[in-house]
Amino acid sequence: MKAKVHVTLKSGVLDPQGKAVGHALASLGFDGVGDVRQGKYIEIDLNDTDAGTARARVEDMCQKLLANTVIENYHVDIEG
Amino acid sequence: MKAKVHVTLKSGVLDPQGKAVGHALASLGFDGVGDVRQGKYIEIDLNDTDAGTARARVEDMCQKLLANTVIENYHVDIEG
Amino acid sequence: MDGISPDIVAEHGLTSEEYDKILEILGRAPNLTELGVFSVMWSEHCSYKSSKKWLKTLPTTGPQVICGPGENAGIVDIGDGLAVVFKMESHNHPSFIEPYQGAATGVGGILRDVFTMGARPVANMNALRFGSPDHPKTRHLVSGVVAGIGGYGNCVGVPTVGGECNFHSSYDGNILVNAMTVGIAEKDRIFYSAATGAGNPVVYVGSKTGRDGIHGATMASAEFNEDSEEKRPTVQVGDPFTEKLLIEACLELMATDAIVAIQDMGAAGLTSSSFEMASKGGVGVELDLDRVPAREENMTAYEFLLSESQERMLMVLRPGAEDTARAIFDKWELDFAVVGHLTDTGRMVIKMNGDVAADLPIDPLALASPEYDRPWTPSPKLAEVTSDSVPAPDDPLAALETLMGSPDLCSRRWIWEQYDHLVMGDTVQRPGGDAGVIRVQRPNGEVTNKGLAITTDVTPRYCFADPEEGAKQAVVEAWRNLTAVGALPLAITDNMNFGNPERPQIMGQFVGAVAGIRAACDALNFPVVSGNVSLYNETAGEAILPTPAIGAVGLLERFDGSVGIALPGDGYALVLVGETRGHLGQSLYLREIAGREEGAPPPVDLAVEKRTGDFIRHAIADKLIAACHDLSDGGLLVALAEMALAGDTGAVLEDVNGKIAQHAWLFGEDQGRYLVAVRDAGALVSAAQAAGIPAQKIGETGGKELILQGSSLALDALRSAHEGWFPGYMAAG
Amino acid sequence: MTAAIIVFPGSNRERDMRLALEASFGRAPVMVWHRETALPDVDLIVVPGGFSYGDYLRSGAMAAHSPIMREVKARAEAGVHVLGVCNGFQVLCETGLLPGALMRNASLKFICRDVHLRVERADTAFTGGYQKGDVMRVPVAHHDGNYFADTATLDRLEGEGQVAVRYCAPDGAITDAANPNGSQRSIAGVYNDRFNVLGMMPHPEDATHALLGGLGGKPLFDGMAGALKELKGAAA
Ligand SMILES: Nc1ncnc2c1ncn2[C@@H]1O[C@H](COP(=O)(O)OP(=O)(O)O)[C@@H](O)[C@H]1O
Ligand SMILES: [Mg+2]
Repeated sequence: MKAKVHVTLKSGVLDPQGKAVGHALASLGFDGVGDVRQGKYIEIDLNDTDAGTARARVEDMCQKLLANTVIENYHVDIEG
Repeated sequence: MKAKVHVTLKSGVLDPQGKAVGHALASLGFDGVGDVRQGKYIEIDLNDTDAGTARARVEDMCQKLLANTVIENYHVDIEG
Repeated sequence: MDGISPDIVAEHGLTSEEYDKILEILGRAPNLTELGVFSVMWSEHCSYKSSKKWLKTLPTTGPQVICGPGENAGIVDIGDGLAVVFKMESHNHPSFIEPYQGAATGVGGILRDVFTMGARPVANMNALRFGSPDHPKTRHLVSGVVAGIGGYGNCVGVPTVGGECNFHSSYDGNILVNAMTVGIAEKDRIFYSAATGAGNPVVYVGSKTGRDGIHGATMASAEFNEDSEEKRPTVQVGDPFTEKLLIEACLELMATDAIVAIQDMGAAGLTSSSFEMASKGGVGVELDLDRVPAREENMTAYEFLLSESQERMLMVLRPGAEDTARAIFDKWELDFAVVGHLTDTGRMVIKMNGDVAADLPIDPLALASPEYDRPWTPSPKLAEVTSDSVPAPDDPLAALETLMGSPDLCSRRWIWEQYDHLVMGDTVQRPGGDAGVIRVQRPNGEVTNKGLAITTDVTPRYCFADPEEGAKQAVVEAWRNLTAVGALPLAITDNMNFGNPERPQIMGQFVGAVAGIRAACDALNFPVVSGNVSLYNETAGEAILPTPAIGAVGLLERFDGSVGIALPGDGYALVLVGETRGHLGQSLYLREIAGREEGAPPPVDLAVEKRTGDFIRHAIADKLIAACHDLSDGGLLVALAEMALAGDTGAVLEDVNGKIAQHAWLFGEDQGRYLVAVRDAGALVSAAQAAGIPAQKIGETGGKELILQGSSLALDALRSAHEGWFPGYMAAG
Repeated sequence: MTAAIIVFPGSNRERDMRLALEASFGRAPVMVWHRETALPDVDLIVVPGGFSYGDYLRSGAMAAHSPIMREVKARAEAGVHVLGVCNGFQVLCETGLLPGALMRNASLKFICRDVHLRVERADTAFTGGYQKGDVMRVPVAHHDGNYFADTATLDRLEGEGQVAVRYCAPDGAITDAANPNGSQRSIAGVYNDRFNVLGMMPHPEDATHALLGGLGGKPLFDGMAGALKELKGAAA
């Protein structure tokens, strides 16, 4: 199975990368661009066979390592 | 509208980040973890009203700024 | 046997004559894998086929030299059982295609060249040339290259202590990224690449092999054209953390007696490293590709042999040392595999899936590579520009302000603040002066009292105007920069960046530059111990300015004996040492203020350089000098301004130019000069006179302004011009 | 007194730290490899700068889960003094020994240069070599030094006096221009609530020699040596 994990900054946490991207887009002449937020996208191949177990394991991975829950949220999708 | 952009490394391109995450998960005791690939996830608020135009603009942004097309692929979803 | 068509031969960058030679060597047609091996081994990058003839004429020996060109890096004795190991290398083409990764992997590659020899890397340098600031790609390239160099060097924990950076439209389509690493080794624990001992195991360590940069070596030797975007190979991605592990693991293994020979896998990866090791040791090799750690599935022999995956090394071990070595690489969590053994056949036999994938004689491939005597035409000499043909400025201080805020003279702080220049804790002089200075530590981390000074220099506009004089100037400027901090110059590494050598004018530039380097090195006892050649730096027939970048290293017996450029405070006398004639041809004043790029560059008098530099070095050692700066781009007034800003101390200049027109006096770029701040001007001037060296007091330090005949320029205004350009330019994108 | 320095495979300022500690403590610290699971009996544990495990995911994230950090955490909870510098600060935050997180610099660029720090209190075991309000000049060298915590946490840190050092102008004034990375409230270093753990982004260890970066960081090491000796004496 494959897990797709999105790690994004909590709202209220300043996002220097997103801000810089927004600024760069504006200076490239793209108008009408509002807020830009940048996060991480992680794909993990798993040899689990049960989607429920896989999800629980990946959420555990997020808690322990993939996200810093002081500043970040995560979202897990399990496929396949 | 909102654009959600995934930027991922092309296959075959070394992914030191994914490699390191995979290694760390293994040493945290998560077994059965195969390949791990890490990419970027970017959310952009747009004041476009037409999904087609929005998509075209965001693809242009990917080409020009968000993705390094020498080593990365991108995927755009438009919402709202 | 695969059919090898003329098209396939051409795609591999081989001429039909070269292919005929392959048929002759093998006595049969090569298969595709073998053809691939020939193509990288005989590429310009690996074989130096156009440059060999000329490089052989460089002086490479001296009492201080332990190992000259031909190994991974040059080695020079610095006493007390220690040696300094250094080299500079280009990563021009990859950096143009993908600036971050291209520059990062350039740093990774040169680090490996140095620690391969048993040295701990202790300093990095970088010499960069970009296109015109107005070119649409320049900003993106600057930003990516600088981030890439920093990203790699900062993570491995080697300080980047200096470098150089120029802008010129000739680099619009071909930027130059030259990286240099300096390392320290115990003199009796140096490692070489010659493989010996039939039966000895061949071991692969580091990262796994993927399909990275296949044909990178041949690409580095091919001119760019319209469709190079299409032919893009897989770009190599650097992994500095793995490199850091590799450094530590290799140094740990080198403390044992396990290693017979070691070589990094650089351009042309496994192929060139194994051929070089075998050829140097006069042995044969048998490799089993099934044992090579692979990152991707279904890789072919061709791909394994030509891959340029980074952070890999090849070693020959003593029989029975495999377990010791494996334990160390396990500790550092790196791949380790015995992939073959040495033989006495003189052949390289490559096996895969039980078949022979390639069977090639080693010496004919490695040694009988083509050597060309390419036709060349000498570069025409240009006329002198006389100072009366160059308009004087209305206000010299306003002209100074303009110059100090111009792209080629402004502060490079924006660059070097992105580099960790302090890690290791030994940085004595940070970027911003004439040379970076570090305290020498032994490879085991122990502190010593010695210091090393490091610089990179070349003035491409001089080299374009006169390759021989320009290359001479590059060497003497490097020598002067080391001298100006009080160091004894030891040796150089050269990175020859030129256009297409198949054009006689370009080849003429190369030949001229080699002659200039030779003359300067001979006169200064300043041998070439390593180097690198990058040719075909052309896009659509437009060549770069000839750019023979010189990296140089000097020794301070005591690191606390170095001086910097910063004016130390009020009440010092300023003494100009060396003769001023007011040479304005090819000067920055001429280009930036008068808008002309013309004339002969300033001539170099090697005997005068030597005499003047030796005098300065002794005066520094005798504590006569409190601050010192050599005069180069921009001449006297620019040097003074740089010293004033560095020390936040102003100065009053006296009206002492005599017969020389004022603008030529202030902005001329005559060589062989130093500006020094001293307590006792009389003592220094008379010592200089006794040594037959012109020296005169030209002013005094004090205040927060530069004052010249009643007009003045506040340091704050000067500082904002000087510091403002780079960040302003980068932010404007 | 004895100090231990935790060494990760990607640590790169452990030697700088060793030299600084050796000079002030009069003896060499113990270097402890990240795979160890036990620590010797020491008075100070230092987590040095570098890129612990490459830090590709998030600075300090993986190091926080290393076997040795479990032990460091236990010691800290038992009252042993712990100093984390740069990557060490990041690791301590990820471990939960210190509040907050270190985000990418506002400029998005790595930054290496001297900064000035205002010492917010001089009555801890770390800062006895300074007076409250003193300004020290020391370098920073980091990509992720932008200190973040939510407003409530920041208010609490200020209220409890847990802000250790702030970026300031040479005269001690707190200004945006003096802040190299955009950190909240110019914070450069914080204590835990027991004041036995200090994390800071700047590198005092690279400012302990007159000719190698100056002496701005020297009082920190001398002060720690003095305070830890006293504590040890009192305990004995
Ligand atoms: N790419 C760079 N990386 C690091 N330092 C640089 C770079 N470019 C220039 N510098 C530093 O800026 C200072 C001025 O450079 P330069 O004008 O070339 O010096 P000089 O004229 O003495 O050779 C030097 O200290 C040099 O090391
Ligand atoms: Mg100079």
